[in-house]
Amino acid sequence: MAAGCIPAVNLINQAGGVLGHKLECVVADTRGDPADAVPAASQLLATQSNLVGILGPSSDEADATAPIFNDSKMTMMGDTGAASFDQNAYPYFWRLTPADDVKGTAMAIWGRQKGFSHAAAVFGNDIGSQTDVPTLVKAFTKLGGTIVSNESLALDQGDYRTEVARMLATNPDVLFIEADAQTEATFLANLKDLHGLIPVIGTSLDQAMYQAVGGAIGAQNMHDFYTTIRPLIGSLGTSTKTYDQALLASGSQVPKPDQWISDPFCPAHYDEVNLLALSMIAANSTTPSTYNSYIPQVANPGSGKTLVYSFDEGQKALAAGKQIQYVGASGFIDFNKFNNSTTGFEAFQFQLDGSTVSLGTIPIDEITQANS
Amino acid sequence: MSIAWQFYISSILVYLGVDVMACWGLNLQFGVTGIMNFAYIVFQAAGAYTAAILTLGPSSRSLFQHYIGGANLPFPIPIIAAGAVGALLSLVVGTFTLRRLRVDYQAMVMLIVSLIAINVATNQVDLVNGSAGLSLVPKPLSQVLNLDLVNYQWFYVALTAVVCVIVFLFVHQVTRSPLGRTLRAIRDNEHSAAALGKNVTRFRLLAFVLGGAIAGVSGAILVEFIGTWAPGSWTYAETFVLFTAIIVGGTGNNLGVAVGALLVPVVFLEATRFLPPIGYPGLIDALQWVAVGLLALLFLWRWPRGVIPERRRRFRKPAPG
Amino acid sequence: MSVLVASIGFGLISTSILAIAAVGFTLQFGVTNVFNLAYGSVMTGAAYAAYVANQFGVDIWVSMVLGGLFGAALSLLINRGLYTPFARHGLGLAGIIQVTLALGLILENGLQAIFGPSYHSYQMSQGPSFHFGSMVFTAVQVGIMGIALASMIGVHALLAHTKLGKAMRATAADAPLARSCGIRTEFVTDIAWLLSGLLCGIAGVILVMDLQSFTSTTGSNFLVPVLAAAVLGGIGQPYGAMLGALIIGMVSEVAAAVTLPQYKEVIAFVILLVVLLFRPRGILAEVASLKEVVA
Amino acid sequence: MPTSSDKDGHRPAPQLLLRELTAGYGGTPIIRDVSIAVGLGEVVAIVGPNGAGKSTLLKAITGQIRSLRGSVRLAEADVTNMRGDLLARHGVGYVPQVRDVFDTLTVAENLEMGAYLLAKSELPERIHEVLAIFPALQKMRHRRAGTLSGGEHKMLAIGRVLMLRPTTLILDEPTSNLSVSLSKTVLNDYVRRTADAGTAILLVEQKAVAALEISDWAYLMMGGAIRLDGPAGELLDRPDFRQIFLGHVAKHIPSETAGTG
Repeated sequence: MAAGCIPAVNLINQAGGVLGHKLECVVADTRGDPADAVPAASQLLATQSNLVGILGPSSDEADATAPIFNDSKMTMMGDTGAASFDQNAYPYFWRLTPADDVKGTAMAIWGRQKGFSHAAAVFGNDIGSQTDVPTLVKAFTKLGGTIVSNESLALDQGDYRTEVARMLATNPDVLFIEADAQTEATFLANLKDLHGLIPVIGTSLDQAMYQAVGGAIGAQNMHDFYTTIRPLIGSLGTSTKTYDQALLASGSQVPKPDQWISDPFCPAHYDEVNLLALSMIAANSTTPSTYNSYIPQVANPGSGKTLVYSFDEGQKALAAGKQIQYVGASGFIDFNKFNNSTTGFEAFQFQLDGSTVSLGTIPIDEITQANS
Repeated sequence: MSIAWQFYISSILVYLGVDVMACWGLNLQFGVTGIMNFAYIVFQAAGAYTAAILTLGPSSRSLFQHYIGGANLPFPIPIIAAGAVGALLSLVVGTFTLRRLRVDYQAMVMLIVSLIAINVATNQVDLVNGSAGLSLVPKPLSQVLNLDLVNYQWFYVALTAVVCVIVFLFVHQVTRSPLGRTLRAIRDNEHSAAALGKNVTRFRLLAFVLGGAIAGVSGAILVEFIGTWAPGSWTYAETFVLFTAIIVGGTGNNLGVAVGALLVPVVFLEATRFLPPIGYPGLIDALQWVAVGLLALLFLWRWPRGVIPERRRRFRKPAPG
Repeated sequence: MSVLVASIGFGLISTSILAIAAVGFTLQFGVTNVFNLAYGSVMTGAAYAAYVANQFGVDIWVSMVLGGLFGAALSLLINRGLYTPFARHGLGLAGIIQVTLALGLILENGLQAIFGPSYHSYQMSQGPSFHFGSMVFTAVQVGIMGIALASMIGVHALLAHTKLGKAMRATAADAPLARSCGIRTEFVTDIAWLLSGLLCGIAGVILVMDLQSFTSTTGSNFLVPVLAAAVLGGIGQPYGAMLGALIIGMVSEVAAAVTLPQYKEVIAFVILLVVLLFRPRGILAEVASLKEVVA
Repeated sequence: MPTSSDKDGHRPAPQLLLRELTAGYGGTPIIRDVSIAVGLGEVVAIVGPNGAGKSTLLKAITGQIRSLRGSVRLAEADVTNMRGDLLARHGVGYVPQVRDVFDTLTVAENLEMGAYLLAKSELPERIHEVLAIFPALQKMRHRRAGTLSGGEHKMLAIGRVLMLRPTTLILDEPTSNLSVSLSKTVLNDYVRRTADAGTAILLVEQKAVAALEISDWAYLMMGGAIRLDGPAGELLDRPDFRQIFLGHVAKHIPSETAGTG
């Protein structure tokens, strides 16, 4: 998260800050479960008197902390795909992270587009993974494919050989998979040893996942067999370049910044900071209760809007009295009435050095259609 | 005091109340009776899920979470029911595990029970919404009272305090009574207690069930406050924090245990929130567990009877004949 | 049907790893009565030790031996430096269990603090695959099964046919009596911890060789099946631990083949609970029960 | 060198010698100033009622608890507070009252453990010798000790301790849990014969009459101290002994009641 926040803050401060104020990133450790996140959130609110916005927290912590921030009228950029926010009712809660159930549909569409017809769906029984399954199954079937095997995995077992054998017995031509890093790595390693890999469509995104899965099956196999589906990144890429440069320049604050270059979450955090900052300028206020409603104004598409690719561009356009649309390093942003922004997905292939190359996109219209 | 600080402090006070209650319940089982219940957090979770489900409306109305039941019951029924479910589950587990098993076997069986419980809660998604857990649990009486946020927080602190007092009066009564003396006798020497004609298993089970009921209530108080509960928050490490609190405070002593609950889960763990972040995310968390482990070792070595030791009562043998 | 047959083959691999770990656990338990909940973290520690060696270019099988030696040294240190002093200090059985749990948390999180939360893998090849009917094994897995078999035969030979092994069994049965026979029970205890730690370390490394990716919690995630295998057979009974490993390993895999895979471990544990209901000391433990009754 | 005390009270030079031994738990003495001598070839009995401190005395001698004062000597060596395994190296054999064999080991393995300190080459000869004393053990060599009956159990326990060919043998109530006839066999056939072969035997017994019959010398212990001692054969007839000890146990003597108590 620091790898997204710090580059953004550096650029903003270099450009003069927000309405004369310098920004700073402060980390609050939520310790990974809802019960711990509650005091962490309220402590953050209490001890940071100049708090202007929140990035995160993720997964199940969001359910516990969103009401706290919302009731305190503090804008938060959620980092959760949980379906409980699909029809989010908290005005101060926003998310760029795509909903998990939408991701399932995107995986199904990509699988069918590549001509796979007999799919195995193997998902961990963890929080993020299971929400993908119903939409994946529904969409894949609707698009004419067959789910031949649908297994859920107990996490972190010593091996998954029998599960692999069960799956192989159904002769799938593609494997949809999502689980925690250890589980996915072990499952795929077992598959590799028992039979050899088959095409895999997964969501392995972050560094930990890549280390675990890539370490288990090898970089070459990752390249040959593994397609990862992740939120759409704008094809223009101007914002991404700006972000990458800022990230690499922040080496004194972010340890080993280059490891985050291909991480999909960091650009989103970078965008979130820029969105907050630009909406503050648009609202001419750093008070969340004032600027909060300006967020869609600086992000969503609209006729006559000027496209901006960085904070500095946006600030200047706003000063010139223009309406702006911020195009993020993580892609186009378009918030719906539930403050969710889902702009489609993109498929990526891993290169031998761990970086990714885009294979194509799955537009949001197609996803909505397949999901209906 | 600023509103944000009031918010933080009131949250911490609620957590303190929950931890104190949980520690009293565990103390009844472990401190007073000597049962190594490494699955304690499961009973807290059972209470939390019960309270959450009974407070939430029927499952069919929400698209994103699935659970059995959903009853829209008013306060305080969900909390009382949580205690009942904690007790009932303890009765079932205790009946199977407390008979004839040595303390180390019991410890292992409890670890297994907690693994099975987490597995079932995670895999039976229809039961309590699997690993995503339950969320958006309505806060009790919030509609009726119509308080603003901070005042509601203080109301909840008061509510927690009242429940704490009730639980305290209960555990105090139990530990002081002849029943409490019998439980201690069982802990100190099972065989001689048995020789005095006590049905050791039955008394153990009783302590286990009472402790389980308190665990359930503590879970209910917590879930009604934070509004969400997921399997990620009840691993055996969480139970270890409560064990450490009891050891630090004073095993077997209700007052000591309350002090332990203040010192370990609240002061010791909260204090680290104020540290500046170092290293990668999660490093402080890891070091914190190292510190809790060292704290437990330190007390077991240096002050095994805790900050406020249990008063050793002389145990008079019944007069012969 | 072929999945079922295959699952029996997979069960052999699971059993191999479990058996090494469970026999190691039970050896030291028999001699010192410490229910060592830090065992899983010591496995992880050994896995990291082998990882470090492997990173320096040491062959994985040599690294495994180094991991085993690390486990042996760490276990001896733990017993000499922590458990024995605590026991001498007058801490009871329940207190010692908490000491072991505390140590487990310290080790696990200490390893995380050192190596970070990310995943690591060994530099190794799984080698060619061998087919035996519906069963498939990689060369590494065959190696793992070979090591397990060799360990079990080694442990058996030691306990049944050597003076030291018999002295270990004698110490486990009755330490004061063993002492009165002239057996240096402290030395025997050290050997038991070394041996237990060696098996623990080897189990930790081969677990990771089989998983192919690991982190600081990998060993402790594996702890409960190990305890289950040890207890199922009758704790302190090496042959019981082997039997327990066979049952737990086979039941998990076969259960995954014929029922719901996500419950495979649960099914094995339920079997354990049922066994304990009828035989509270495990399958093979009927003789050792005098031990605690007579103080 | 006389190997046994004669009837006149001349006793051989002490092999095991306790001087003013004081010991107890947690700093509180249970036994006080106990002085006892056992010579080679002698059976020396310590008799006394329950709670007299006999078990504590044996624990102090065998290093299971620390003594607070006094000394234990073996021939010329000071073995006060010596660990059990080192005592065995000094030739002390000890048979506890209960848990006197390794239940999980076979009979043969039990005997082997008895000879733990001997070279492997001596083993066959020692086993042969012990089997000559207890031929019944031959048939049960491969049975687990835990499955033996009470008499077989004690036989094995004594057999095990004899494996080392101890110079000093300490027996803690070897006849408890045994029938009257079996007790006699154990005492007469095993204990007495072992002493006659030159071993110093310290025998702690509650069955005073039976014990005194085969002993050379006896000490009466009560309340943690030695109250009187003398040649075993005379002790039973001494009025002070009858008054102090047997008066406690039973009103009528010397019937076998005291012996089977």
